[in-house]
Amino acid sequence: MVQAVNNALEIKLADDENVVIYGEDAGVEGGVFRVTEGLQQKFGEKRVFDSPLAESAIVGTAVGMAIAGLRPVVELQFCGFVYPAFNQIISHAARIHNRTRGKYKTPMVIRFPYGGGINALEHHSESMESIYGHIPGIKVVIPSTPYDAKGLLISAIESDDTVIFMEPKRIYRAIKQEVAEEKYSIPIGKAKVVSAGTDITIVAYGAMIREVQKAMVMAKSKNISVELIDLRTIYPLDKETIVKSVQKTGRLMIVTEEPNTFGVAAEITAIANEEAFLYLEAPVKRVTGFDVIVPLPASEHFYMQTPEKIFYELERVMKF
Amino acid sequence: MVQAVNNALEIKLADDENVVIYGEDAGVEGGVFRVTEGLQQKFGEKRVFDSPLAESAIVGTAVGMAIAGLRPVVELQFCGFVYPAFNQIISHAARIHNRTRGKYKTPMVIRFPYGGGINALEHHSESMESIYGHIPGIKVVIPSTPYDAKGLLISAIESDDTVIFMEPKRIYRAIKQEVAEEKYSIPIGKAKVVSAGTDITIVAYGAMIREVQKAMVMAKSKNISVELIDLRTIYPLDKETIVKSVQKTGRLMIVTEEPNTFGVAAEITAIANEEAFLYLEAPVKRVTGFDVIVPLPASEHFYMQTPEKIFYELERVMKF
Amino acid sequence: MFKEYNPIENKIFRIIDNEGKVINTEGKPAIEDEKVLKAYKDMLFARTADIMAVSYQRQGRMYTYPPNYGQEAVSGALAQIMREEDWLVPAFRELGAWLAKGATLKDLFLYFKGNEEGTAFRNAKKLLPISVPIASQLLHAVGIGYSINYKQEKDVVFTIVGDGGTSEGDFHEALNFAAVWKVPVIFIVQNNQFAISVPVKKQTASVNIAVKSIAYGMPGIKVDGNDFFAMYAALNRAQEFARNGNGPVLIEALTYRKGAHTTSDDPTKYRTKEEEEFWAQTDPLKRLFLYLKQKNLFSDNEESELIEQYKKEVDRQFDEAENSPATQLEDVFKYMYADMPEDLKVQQMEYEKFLKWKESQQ
Amino acid sequence: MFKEYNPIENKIFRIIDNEGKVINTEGKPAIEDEKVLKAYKDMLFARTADIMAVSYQRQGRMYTYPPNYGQEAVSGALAQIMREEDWLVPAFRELGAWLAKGATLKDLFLYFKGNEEGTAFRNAKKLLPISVPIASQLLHAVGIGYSINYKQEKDVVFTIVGDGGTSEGDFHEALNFAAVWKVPVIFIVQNNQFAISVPVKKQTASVNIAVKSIAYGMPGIKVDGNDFFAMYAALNRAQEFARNGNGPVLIEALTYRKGAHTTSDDPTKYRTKEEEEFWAQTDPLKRLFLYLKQKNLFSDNEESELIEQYKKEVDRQFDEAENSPATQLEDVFKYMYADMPEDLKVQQMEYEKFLKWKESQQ
Ligand SMILES: Cc1ncc(C[n+]2csc(CCOP(=O)(O)OP(=O)(O)O)c2C)c(N)n1
Ligand SMILES: Cc1ncc(C[n+]2csc(CCOP(=O)(O)OP(=O)(O)O)c2C)c(N)n1
Ligand SMILES: [Mg+2]
Ligand SMILES: [Mg+2]
Repeated sequence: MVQAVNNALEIKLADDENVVIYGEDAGVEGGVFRVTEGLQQKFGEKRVFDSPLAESAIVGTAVGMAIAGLRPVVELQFCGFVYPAFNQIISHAARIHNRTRGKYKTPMVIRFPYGGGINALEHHSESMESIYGHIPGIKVVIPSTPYDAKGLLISAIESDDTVIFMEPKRIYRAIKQEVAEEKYSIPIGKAKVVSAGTDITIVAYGAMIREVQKAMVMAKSKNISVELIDLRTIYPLDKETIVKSVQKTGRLMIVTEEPNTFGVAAEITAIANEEAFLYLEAPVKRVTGFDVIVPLPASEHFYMQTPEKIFYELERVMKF
Repeated sequence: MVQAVNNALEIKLADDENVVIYGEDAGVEGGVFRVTEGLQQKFGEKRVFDSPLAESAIVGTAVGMAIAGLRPVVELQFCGFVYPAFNQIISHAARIHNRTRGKYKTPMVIRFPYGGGINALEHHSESMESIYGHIPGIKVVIPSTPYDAKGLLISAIESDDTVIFMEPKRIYRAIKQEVAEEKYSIPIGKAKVVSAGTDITIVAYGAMIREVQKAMVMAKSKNISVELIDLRTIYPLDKETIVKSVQKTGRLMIVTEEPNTFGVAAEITAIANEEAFLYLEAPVKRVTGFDVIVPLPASEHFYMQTPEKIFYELERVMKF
Repeated sequence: MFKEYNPIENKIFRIIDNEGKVINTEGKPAIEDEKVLKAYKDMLFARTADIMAVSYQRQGRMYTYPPNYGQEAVSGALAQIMREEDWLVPAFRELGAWLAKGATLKDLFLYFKGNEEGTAFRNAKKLLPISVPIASQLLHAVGIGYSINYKQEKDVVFTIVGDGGTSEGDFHEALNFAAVWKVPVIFIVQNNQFAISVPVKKQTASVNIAVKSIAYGMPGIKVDGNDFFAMYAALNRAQEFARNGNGPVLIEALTYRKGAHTTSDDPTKYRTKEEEEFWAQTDPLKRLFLYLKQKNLFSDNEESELIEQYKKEVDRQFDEAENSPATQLEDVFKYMYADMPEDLKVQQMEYEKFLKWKESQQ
Repeated sequence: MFKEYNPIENKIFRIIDNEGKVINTEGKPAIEDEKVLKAYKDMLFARTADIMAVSYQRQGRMYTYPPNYGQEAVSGALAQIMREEDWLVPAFRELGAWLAKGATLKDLFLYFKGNEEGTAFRNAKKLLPISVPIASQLLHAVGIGYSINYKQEKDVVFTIVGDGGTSEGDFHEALNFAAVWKVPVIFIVQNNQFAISVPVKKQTASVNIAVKSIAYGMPGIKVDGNDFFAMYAALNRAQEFARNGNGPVLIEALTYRKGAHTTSDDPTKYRTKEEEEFWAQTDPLKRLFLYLKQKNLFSDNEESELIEQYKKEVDRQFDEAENSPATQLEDVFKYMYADMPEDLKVQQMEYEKFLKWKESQQ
């Protein structure tokens, strides 16, 4: 996925001279995960560069650049270090378009890796997508494959809205996939039916897709047919795809890495309840993190959803 | 409610010499809403004081004070101005206890007014409780009456956990209620059945309670019997009270001021779905704000829930 | 100029005294009398509008308003300095500067009447909207500055913040980024000595605010913000400095908020009559008026006449704002995104159903 | 001292040269030889542990580790200065200082092995945990400082941040609050010249970091951070200053991170061999060793013996950490709140059911 993101950035840098990329260590070093590696060498220091260590400034200056006509793509180092920029995101990146009645736009992308499962220390494993999804005025995208990462990031950069682009770092290098060299895009706001099924719908995204797929192997051996939906975009949510599927299967499970309460899974439960109430044959099941801080690696295995755990929950839903 | 909050602060200042109160304009002026009025005069500048204009510092220094044994109660001026402090809240106020395995506690309260309906300009009307509720490690309290405000705030100050105390400024001076002079407390984490009913459960909190009560007058004229639950605490959520009620009435509606998607109402829907699935006779209804920035006063009436709107939605749920 | 008025020595740059007499001929900028007169008139217009705004608010015809009373020379000088190609990134207390960049009083009245249409400043170019979250706008100015360098343009960005705003982290980050990136941004701190009720001595322990520039390696200067000429000269120099690729400048404009913080504030709670009287002596309009009068460029009569004329204009624009069409439901949704999510359309439609029902009930 | 080494002149406070010769006898602090020797031994212990930590990590026995290599004099001096009643509010690269405050290597190894038990520093008093979100810890130090004044205690707070950390808004807010509140907090910037790959000249345009103190009205001094004596003297003076109610001090400790940022970083990407060689000359242990040797207080032999002894101790504590009991499910929940919500108990119970099921599947 690192490669695919790098490729999308390179394509857009070549494509559009208004695109600039910056962040802590994003220039010379190519970022802590080497996602922007080689781009400064190719496009020069004016277009790909290191910034001082200050997240509020990184996002706040991007707002200014976007207003002035550039298309900044900024990198923040981890989901856990976005918070100093929270005010700039919610008070400005999300609002300039509305506040100026469309006179100024903020075509900017805020990229950062998120999620657990990489044996990282505190503040380096969190998933906080529902917080961003709750903020009116921004869009929130999470890819689950290299192919999607490229297509979605290109759409994000081309979007005239502020897009939060969260990268599941656990699968940065774990999923191998051939990705076309040329430019293509995947629309923001559309979920994808990864595999069709008839007994139960599972909604997931990011690194959880792979875990669910592993659980599906176990399910298959028990003759449970799962329809897997990759959300791809956290906001705007593709209700239609979810609802259609639930109307067909009658059962729904959502798998995320977030803390449970007030998370993405609650919203999807509410959608199913609102739009597929009469079709539901069992309570919607949320398979999510505990309401705790993601533990350090020695205990993280308790927190993260594993194929086994997903299968266990799935069976329980099927037995209802 | 202003009086009640002031009274709770005064009681705790007198009670416990470790309690200190500060914030922008919180000292000499007594705060922009005069909630801390008179306290500096009574308790001196060391205990009730003005701070420089910097929210991150206000919360961050409170974390330090709490670690060192004080019980800071800080005031931030509006819900829309909490964001600069977001990092200190999520990365420290919520985590010091866990990070030190209980060695250090953060007995601190972060108070701020929230909500619309007071004809305020941008950034002065928002309700973002679900974001705080989603953060593991803190508790989030919202009173709906002067009586509750006093009792809950006293509990919050006495709590050894970090408590976010959101005050519905719309009813700061709108609800008149005799409040006992003496000290009393109301437990955090317990919802209150405001009025019993049999046809439908409505869950609300803060300023929305009063609106629902007005809608209930209309409902009564149509012979709809409403059970109204005041959540009082956003996290930890009192599932038991909600579920019990829904099991009785079979119908549930949630009324909040928040943007809809990923809001508190989604969580409560998910709870009802999980724990009262077989009792639900109609889809749970979310009556919330749009997914937009709270409009300025000239358009705010479109955004805020009114008794009429609540009644309209209620009737639709009853007709399902 | 920046060397001579090294802020570490806490000197203040001043050209005329409280009676409008030139006390620093050397430093006096070369402006034609005509331009000075125009500046005065603009400041007078701003003051007239400002006073009337407060009274509209008192009449319950606007929701709130942050008075500029006593601080007009800062915006007044800036109004003369800004070129069309320069950007203004404002806070919320620079009426004269907004007007100079093309905002109308009608826009502002709409805004303070709670109508979003007023936030757009639709016909103003290179003017950002009013920014309420303190100090956050400074970073936008720096981003715009980067874009100017990137496109090799010669524009300059002027951005404004209050003394209270200097305590926010964003102030620090903005000045630091600006200096590291060497962007053409002039940071103007309107030090009106209060952040609502909090005096500047409770805001910072530094000798003054201009001295903070040292922390970022940029020039800084403390200027008498109630002295039109001093502000003009300092801004002029800073503009030249920035345009020539030397990077940002910090200007502390020492002034005094004669009015309330906003119309819901009562300053008698936190300041004394003596203090107010002291500062009344330094009133920027009074000083410039005396200057002009001494030079026979302007008279009391002309002033009274102008004020009458201005009042009519202000009233006219206020009426226009008051008679603007009511906002519509779609205004709440329309501008949330460049590309609107389906869901918002549904929310709007659902609400329309409610409105129909409501109508049907009457 | 603070006046003499006014940071605006970019002077640096230094006592011994690269060969361990005293070049500033006047400034040299009065410490007994014995104490200097102890300091050296502590630094040697820290270096030994540090080098071994890197190798444990390479062996895959720890997840990550931020090396202190080359920066030991900062923590080494601090270790001698801090009294029992003083607080230490650390960042994440001050091994020697943590140890001095009562953290054990075992704690640290547990931490970097991903075991939360290591974050608590259970037996250390007045030591905050490692703080990862850059610069955010400085505000905690200021809060503690307020509490010290409030309780009329005589403690001092030492807090540490990197050069990169000076760009964060929290750095600014912390220093500003500290000066306004006049709290006894010593801010130590470990200027090791890099924030991961970003050199300090891309971090700020100011002449140095100490000069930033001027923005807050507090004394600041730039110190050779690889010179134990200079660090000792500066910290000593700052401690005295703060204890006597004069408020905070900013100390810039100029040093160099000889190792990688963390074990997942490769410094050859962003710095040259020449640069590394230049700084190798200034190595703090080398300098202090030469000083001691010249005074016949210490020898190569003693050093080698000590290192062997230290290695055993480090290995012992590492073994202890490695043989610590595995974490339990309840450890994930137990400390989230002082008063645990019902819901967390339910989540734990539900998970236990899953674990039972899982067992039953085998
Ligand atoms: C982040 C933030 N915190 C608090 C407020 C509330 N508030 C509005 S104006 C103000 C004082 C501003 O003082 P100063 O910067 O000196 O500007 P002045 O009002 O004097 O022009 C405050 C605290 C805000 N708007 N934004
Ligand atoms: C708020 C925040 N942003 C980013 C990071 C990621 N990060 C960890 S260390 C580091 C560099 C710190 O540099 P400096 O302050 O100079 O300290 P040093 O590592 O040199 O000791 C960064 C960017 C972080 N931990 N916190
Ligand atoms: Mg001010
Ligand atoms: Mg560094």
